[in-house]
Amino acid sequence: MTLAEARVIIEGLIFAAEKPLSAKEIGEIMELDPSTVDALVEEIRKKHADGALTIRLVAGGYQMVTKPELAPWIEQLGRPVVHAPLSTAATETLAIIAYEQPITRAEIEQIRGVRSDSALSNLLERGLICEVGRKEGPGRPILYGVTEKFLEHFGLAGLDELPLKSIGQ
Amino acid sequence: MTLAEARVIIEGLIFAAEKPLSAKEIGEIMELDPSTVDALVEEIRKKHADGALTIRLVAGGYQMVTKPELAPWIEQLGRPVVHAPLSTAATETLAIIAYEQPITRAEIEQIRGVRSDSALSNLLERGLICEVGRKEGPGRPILYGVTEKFLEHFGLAGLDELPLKSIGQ
Amino acid sequence: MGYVVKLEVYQGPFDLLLDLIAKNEVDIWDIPIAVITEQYLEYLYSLQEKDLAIAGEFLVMASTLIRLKSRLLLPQQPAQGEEEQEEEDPRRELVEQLLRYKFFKETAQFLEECYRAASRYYTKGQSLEVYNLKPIYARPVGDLTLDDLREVYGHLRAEQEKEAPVHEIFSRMPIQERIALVRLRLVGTPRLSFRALLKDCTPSEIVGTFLAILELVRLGEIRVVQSGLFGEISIQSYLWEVEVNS
Repeated sequence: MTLAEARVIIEGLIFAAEKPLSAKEIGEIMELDPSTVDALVEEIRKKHADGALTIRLVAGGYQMVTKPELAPWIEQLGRPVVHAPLSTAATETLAIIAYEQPITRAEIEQIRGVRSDSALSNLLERGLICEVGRKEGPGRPILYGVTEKFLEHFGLAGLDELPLKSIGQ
Repeated sequence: MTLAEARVIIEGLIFAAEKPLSAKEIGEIMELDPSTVDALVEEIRKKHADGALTIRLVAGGYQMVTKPELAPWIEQLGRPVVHAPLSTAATETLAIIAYEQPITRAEIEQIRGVRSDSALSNLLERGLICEVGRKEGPGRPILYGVTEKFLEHFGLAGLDELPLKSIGQ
Repeated sequence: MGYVVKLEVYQGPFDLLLDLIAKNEVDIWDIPIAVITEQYLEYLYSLQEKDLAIAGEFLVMASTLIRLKSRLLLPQQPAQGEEEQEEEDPRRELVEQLLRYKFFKETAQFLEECYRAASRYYTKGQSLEVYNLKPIYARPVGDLTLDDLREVYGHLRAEQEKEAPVHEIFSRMPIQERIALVRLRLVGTPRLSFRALLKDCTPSEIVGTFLAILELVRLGEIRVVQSGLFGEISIQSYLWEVEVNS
């Protein structure tokens, strides 16, 4: 396989995948080094410079998407909104879970100062958070964590793209 | 809108549409003549000549797909590589079959003291065991044995290379 | 001349307090509790006037603020002669909670911006239908080694030598739990039909329930009555009779 052939295969894989594909996953399929995959993805991006598509890194994987400037046109297709916007309550709850996970409902409510059960069940239903275990102690409350879908929803490559938490700011 | 801009928009629309888009539908969104759309789609195809994607006409509409020669690679995506470790139940069952084969489900359950059907079907699915015959007697139950894949994984030339049973160690 | 009270939607008492602090342009580490408390209560009254329900959390905060205010009004007794002790600022805990919340509130705003940017990227609209094959297992046994297999097998055989195999039929629902369930169902009921007890049960739960009933009979908690051959089996609680008669 030449590098040019590898580039074409990677483009096809990223296009066809139903979820963001990590360099490692692509590397395993193609028996390539993840860093080679990264370099080839960069080349594919360049080849699409004057086209409609690009590849973004989201939830730790590559995903083929239309360029943002085409959004007004794509909207005309009337696609149902896959990721409807979240309520402020739900977004706040997510922000807390993203930083403090694994975390219980009671701990979230302690931080927000208000009950958060409906925000939580909304987030669970949308697959943005999941149960990650039980906390030791009375009642063994459920612990929550964020999912890859969370990253995808906000177009984040990983949790390290979140703002730094400066303690006692 | 220049022709180059129109070409990019058409590419984005075809990529993002939930169904094949006809030249007429594209023309309506963009206020273009369907024949202009057809010509521009042809240009997009050419731009993708050395890439993974192409546009095909299906059910009267344009659809973006990977080129057919990539099919063997794309198929790998539908087969997620699973490194799932075996459950304790499956490990126990596998150990019994390796040493006692050919053996029936009832005999395995006798040794383990618990039902083992889901462990068995898991091992069958992973290709680690297979049916090797039927036991004479009531109900003619299926006999199970380990497969070549099993030997291959453990680097065994044959079953006689299995470590000696040291019972009650 | 009327004026419009702008009713803002606050996520909670912390949110409201932060807004009041921002509007008053005061230092968060030196909150004028009297002023802020007054404005906080005013806001709650304005909600009341509009017949809007006030969430309990807002009321709890109101009482916290009032308590803080009165503590601050009490004259501090300076420790005489001794080296000046740093008095704990009673506002400190509240400020820390507010700052903690503020960080996440701002992160939520950051996330909303991320969402706005991300939602302008569209993924492909159609999934290619053909790739729905079964998973393959690149390493079908995970990290299992040959020695593991031998060990597992050795243990199993050793176990078997020790005792005759016992079938664990009720791994999902131990009989103790079944007993508890039957007891629960009998609370405040003179009798219960066996059939009702088995409704929606899996086969192993049915067996478990049956064993639970036998156990309860043995314990003298219930008696079981059947009107005739194949008739409805009725489970009657002695405990209930005791309750009623006492």
